[in-house]
Amino acid sequence: MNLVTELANPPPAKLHINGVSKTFTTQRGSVHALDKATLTVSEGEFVCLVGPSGCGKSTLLNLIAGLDTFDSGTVQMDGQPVTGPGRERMMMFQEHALFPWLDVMGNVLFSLNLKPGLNKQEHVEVAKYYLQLVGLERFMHANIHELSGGMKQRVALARALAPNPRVLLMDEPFAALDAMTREQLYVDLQKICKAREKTVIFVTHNVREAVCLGNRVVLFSPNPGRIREEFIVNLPRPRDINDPALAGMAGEITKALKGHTAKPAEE
Amino acid sequence: MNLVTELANPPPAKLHINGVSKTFTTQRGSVHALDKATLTVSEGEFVCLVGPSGCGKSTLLNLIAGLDTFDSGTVQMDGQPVTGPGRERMMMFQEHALFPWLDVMGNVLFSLNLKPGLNKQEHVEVAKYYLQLVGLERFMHANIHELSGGMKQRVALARALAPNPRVLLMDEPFAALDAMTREQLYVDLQKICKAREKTVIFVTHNVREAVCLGNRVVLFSPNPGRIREEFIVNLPRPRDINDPALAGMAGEITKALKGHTAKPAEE
Amino acid sequence: KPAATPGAKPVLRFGHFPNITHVQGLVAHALSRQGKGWYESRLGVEIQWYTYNAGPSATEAIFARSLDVTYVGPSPTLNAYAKSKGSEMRVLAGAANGGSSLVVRPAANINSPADFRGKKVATPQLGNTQDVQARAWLANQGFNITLTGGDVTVLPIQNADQLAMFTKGEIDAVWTAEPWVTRLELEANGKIFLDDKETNVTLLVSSAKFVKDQPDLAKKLVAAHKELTAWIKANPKEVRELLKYELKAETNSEPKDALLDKALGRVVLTDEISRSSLDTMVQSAQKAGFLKDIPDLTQLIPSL
Amino acid sequence: MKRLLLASLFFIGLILIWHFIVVAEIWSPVLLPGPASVGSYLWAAATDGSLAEASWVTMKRLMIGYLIGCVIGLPLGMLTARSKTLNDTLGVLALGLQTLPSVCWVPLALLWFGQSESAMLFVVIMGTLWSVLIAVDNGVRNLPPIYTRAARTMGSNGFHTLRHVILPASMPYVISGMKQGWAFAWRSLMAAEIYVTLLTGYGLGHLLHFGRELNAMDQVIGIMLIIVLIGLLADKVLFSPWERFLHRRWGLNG
Amino acid sequence: MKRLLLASLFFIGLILIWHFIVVAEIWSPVLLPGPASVGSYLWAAATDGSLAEASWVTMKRLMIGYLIGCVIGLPLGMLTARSKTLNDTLGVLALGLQTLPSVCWVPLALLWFGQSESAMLFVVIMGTLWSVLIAVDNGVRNLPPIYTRAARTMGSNGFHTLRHVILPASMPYVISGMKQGWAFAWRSLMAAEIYVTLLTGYGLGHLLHFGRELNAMDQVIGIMLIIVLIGLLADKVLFSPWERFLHRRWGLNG
Ligand SMILES: Nc1ncnc2c1ncn2[C@@H]1O[C@H](COP(=O)(O)OP(=O)(O)OP(=O)(O)O)[C@@H](O)[C@H]1O
Ligand SMILES: Nc1ncnc2c1ncn2[C@@H]1O[C@H](COP(=O)(O)OP(=O)(O)OP(=O)(O)O)[C@@H](O)[C@H]1O
Ligand SMILES: [Mg+2]
Ligand SMILES: [Mg+2]
Repeated sequence: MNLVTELANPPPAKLHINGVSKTFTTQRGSVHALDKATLTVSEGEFVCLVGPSGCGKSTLLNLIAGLDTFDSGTVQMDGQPVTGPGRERMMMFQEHALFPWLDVMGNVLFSLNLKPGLNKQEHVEVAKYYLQLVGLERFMHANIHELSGGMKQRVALARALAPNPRVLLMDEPFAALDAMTREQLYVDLQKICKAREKTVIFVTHNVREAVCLGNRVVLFSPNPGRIREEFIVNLPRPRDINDPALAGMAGEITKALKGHTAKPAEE
Repeated sequence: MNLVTELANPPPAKLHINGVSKTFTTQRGSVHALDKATLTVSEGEFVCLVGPSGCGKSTLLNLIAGLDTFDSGTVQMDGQPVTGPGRERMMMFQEHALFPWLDVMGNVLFSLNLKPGLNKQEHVEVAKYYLQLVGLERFMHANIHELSGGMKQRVALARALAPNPRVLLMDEPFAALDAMTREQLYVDLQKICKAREKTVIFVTHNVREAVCLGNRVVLFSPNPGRIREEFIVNLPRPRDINDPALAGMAGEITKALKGHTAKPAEE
Repeated sequence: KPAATPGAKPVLRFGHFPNITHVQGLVAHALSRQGKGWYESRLGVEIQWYTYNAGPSATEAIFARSLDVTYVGPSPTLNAYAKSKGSEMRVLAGAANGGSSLVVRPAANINSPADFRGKKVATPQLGNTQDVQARAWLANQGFNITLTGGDVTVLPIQNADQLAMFTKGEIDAVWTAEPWVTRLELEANGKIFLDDKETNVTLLVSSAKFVKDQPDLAKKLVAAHKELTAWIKANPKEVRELLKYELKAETNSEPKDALLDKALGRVVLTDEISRSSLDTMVQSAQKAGFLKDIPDLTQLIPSL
Repeated sequence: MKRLLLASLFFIGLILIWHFIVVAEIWSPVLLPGPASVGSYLWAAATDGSLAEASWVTMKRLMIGYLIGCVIGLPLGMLTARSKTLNDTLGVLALGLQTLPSVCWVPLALLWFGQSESAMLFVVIMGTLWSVLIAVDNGVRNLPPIYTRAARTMGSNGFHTLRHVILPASMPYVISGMKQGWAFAWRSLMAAEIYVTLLTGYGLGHLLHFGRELNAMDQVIGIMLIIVLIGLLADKVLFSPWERFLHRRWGLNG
Repeated sequence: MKRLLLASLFFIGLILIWHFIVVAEIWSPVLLPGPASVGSYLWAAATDGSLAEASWVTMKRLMIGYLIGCVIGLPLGMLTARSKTLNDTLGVLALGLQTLPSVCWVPLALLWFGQSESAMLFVVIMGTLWSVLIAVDNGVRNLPPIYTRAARTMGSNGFHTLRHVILPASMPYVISGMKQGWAFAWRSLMAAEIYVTLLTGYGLGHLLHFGRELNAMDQVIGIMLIIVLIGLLADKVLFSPWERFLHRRWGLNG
């Protein structure tokens, strides 16, 4: 697609998370979801977050997106404190968060319409391109409730990618996808990130996925949610998920992950 | 837990799905979700379904559960046609389907309360046992909306396992879980199935997971949704997900899966 | 519904309006309040008094069997009699004649009946005696009157509102009964265009069931009513105090002496039933479109 | 088809039972006129035009008042849901006034506007406005926060979020709120018409009241039937299309 | 605390503006009595007990009628939502009767029950019953099917599903339906009390009507304030606890 590749290429951003803590208070007491998390993501870097269920990954993503307040610490983008959400930091939620009052096309167009500098015709073209990318061209006019679980996730992916944001925050975007579709999307996502130099923070439970996609893999441990360890992934790109070297590294990280959470998955 | 292991052990069931077809009709036309699916699951067998997104896996599970009607064919259990849902066929849905008006404990107790022959005290004991199994003892009295994505899935798992059904229908039950918790649950689920000779139909996108758990892996292809191929998994139990033999078989199945869906994940 | 407890006196449920044209009702009610019950002593019953603001409520109560006897105007009586095909209402005696007038607003420039064309005439209530009279009279002058319009608009408006709207000039004439005629004159400069002294304005009415089940009591009731009427005519001073006392008790406002005297002067007390007046009323109601066919009046006035 | 048949049979059955009760004279015909006499009243009122005119008068009052109420209430509801200050002031006021049956405004309305159309309009607006406001406020508050969160990360904010996310997302609530507003407006107008006579035209409420005054229960029941009919029709014309749309698009099985 | 202060300030401000408008005599004091005279009416009525008695009479009528309406309407609504036949018959009837403002029942009620408490009860029940029925029916229909599906695979069916799944799952709808039923009952009772005088006791509606009859606008406004107050109180006592529970348990930010 001509138009898509020609879209202006904004410089990638630098994220600075410094000593951020967050506690949820409920009737039954409080949950220390995030404890003094510190993380720096440089321009065009692809960082993967892994860690057991309930360790605060979604919470951290929400804070970076500017959607929630936190108790202490700072979150900065390009040296400026993040005060709220913005178009340059696009979030893909763990629950798909599609708008049920719009059809598939309408959902993808929603984010595009907010991007200045393109006309209606071009919007539709871009939207079609991304729907094709996720294999849902045929379902352009379907209602959201008529889609299968994986199809919803793919629409959400198209919606997040279409306006070409500088920062992508993705919360388990491929959890409900089959291996085939997933592998195709690994290839596509790597291509896109290379071409556009995007800064990506990517939450996943699949360590191999993390190694395949990330420049860096960050390990979380729960109770309270903490950043424990980081692995730099230096494998050459494009990477194939079935690459043995990649599998080896994934095994290593998995071992480390197990080490941090000695007790069997109790938070 | 004494009580739990002492629960009466009902004989596992034999499922017969014969030439079942199902078409959804929407305003934009009709989707042929399932085409002449034929599948026999014998007593105590663990069958895994894999296939690309939107190929009718959830649809088939719903039909077996007796929740939806189909256009043609028969679904039988123990030689009797399935006419509606029943306690002996427990379903775990792709969306967690927890009841927001009950807390975590209440949700697990819901299915237990419908099981005859136990008193209240025993119900609570059994529920606690399964919550411990999925690592959520501490969240017994939490409200559903306060849980993270993976935690909700684990509550749903506990709810499905607690009443010890003869047939378990599981729709991507581990999609939102981290590797650690997941591996622990592989071990537990295999143990439970061995002890109780359960008949299980298990939908997943993770081929290794399928090979690790299943006696048989059934491949679907989309458009229309069809059963394409079956693999018998003869590896000794208990199986470890990191076992190289297992990985090899998974690679084989993945190749077959790719063969059936030549076009890149377009349905 | 009050049921007679054994040993207690039978109960007679008696209704009237807090209007000057219901003098007998007001006086008897006042006497009951003061423990000198007129009907109680003569009939040997306990009287339960009910006050209504309008004819239909009273006839409704008779239909619903929650009232035995009431003072009420002839038009609602005839209407209820006709609607129930003669099965529910009985007229026992007359009570008052006259007391109703057509009052016009000076600024409306009404000097002859023809001047009413295009004007708005208010009556207290749809289908009540004055309303029927107004519609029939206007029809007799050659106007086309319908329920909701015509050459002259006849508007049912509550008395209190009439006074305010008359003052503001929103209506041109009012056909109503005392004390409102006098109040329109005194407070809003109304001019009396037509004064009616002959027509029955109040009757003593009972349910058919009452007459059928307790004919003796009905007979005694009529006698007591006649005696009361005579006593009222003979004792104007005492009556005036009783009226003031009763109106104060029921409406929370005491009428001024001037108003009371003037209004009482227009009401002619009687215990006669004027059959011709009733027939005229039937014809008027037909003319006004309220009665579709002529009711058979033979059962209306029972012979006691 | 079969459903329609069943419903028709049910109602024909009801009418027959009614008819036989009347014929059997279990109650006096004053208490319960038969379907025949109700029918003949309706026929007469339909042919002499008084029914059509009264319906028109009533509908005009209702429509104008309702529209004004919605046009004011909708944006105010959005505002009170989004602004804390407005919610603590206007919101509390609206809550109070919403609990006030709008027929209670009749005496003041008559005093302020005279026995005129404006008085009726005022009563209808008071019936609509607050309940639409509260419903919209509620709907906006009950939105799953995920929608606005998603929209905000896509760069939507301020008026854009209001127009493209909050309004459509709260649609199910807004429509049910507008339905409730309609019901209140309808109720208050009927009560007001039954209670006071207007110089400017007789509505259905007046016909009902006159039926009572003349002890003509056939008229009362006839007008009640017409009121039911208009209510059902309004529901079909005004709200059903929206509800069908929601049903299809959202997959709500309403 | 700050919110309370703001709201109080707002209302004190409103009262002050009202006061100054009256003092400035922009309108005649007949048209708009000042807060002082309304206050003195309320004080007098409160001390002579008439206010308390009228409130009690009204509340008694409302409560009894509302309870009966709910007790009948709730199970019927469940039934019509679950049975096709009942829905096509009783459901359609309920829909029709729900659109009928229940004040329209007043003439028939008076005729059938006399000018008595039963007539008032009848009107209040007619105001509650159908709207509760429809709301419950609607709530049950709008349930996400996943809940009943999940319950059924766990072996729940028939009455158990009704009691343990459908009823709690439709709670948000049922409560809003009961709230609406309350609003309708309240409105119809006020309209009925204003419209007809009852022999068995004067309610708030009667006091309002008498205020109008006597041109005592301070009484009218005073009673309106009391009506608002009772409405708010009922909301707080009857519905707020439920709504808070839903808020906490379901995470609805209502
Ligand atoms: N709204 C909330 N109210 C109360 N507690 C919350 C809330 N949201 C999250 N939590 C708690 O915060 C902790 C971290 O939650 P979070 O959703 O960030 O986990 P996560 O790492 O994304 O887990 P998962 O992989 O299962 O999605 C959990 O213990 C959860 O119970
Ligand atoms: N209620 C519905 N209305 C219309 N179409 C539907 C409905 N439910 C499912 N479908 C269609 O049926 C097909 C199969 O859906 P199904 O949910 O069974 O897929 P799946 O194999 O479970 O996919 P996934 O792995 O993404 O969950 C899809 O094309 C979907 O669009
Ligand atoms: Mg998460
Ligand atoms: Mg699925």
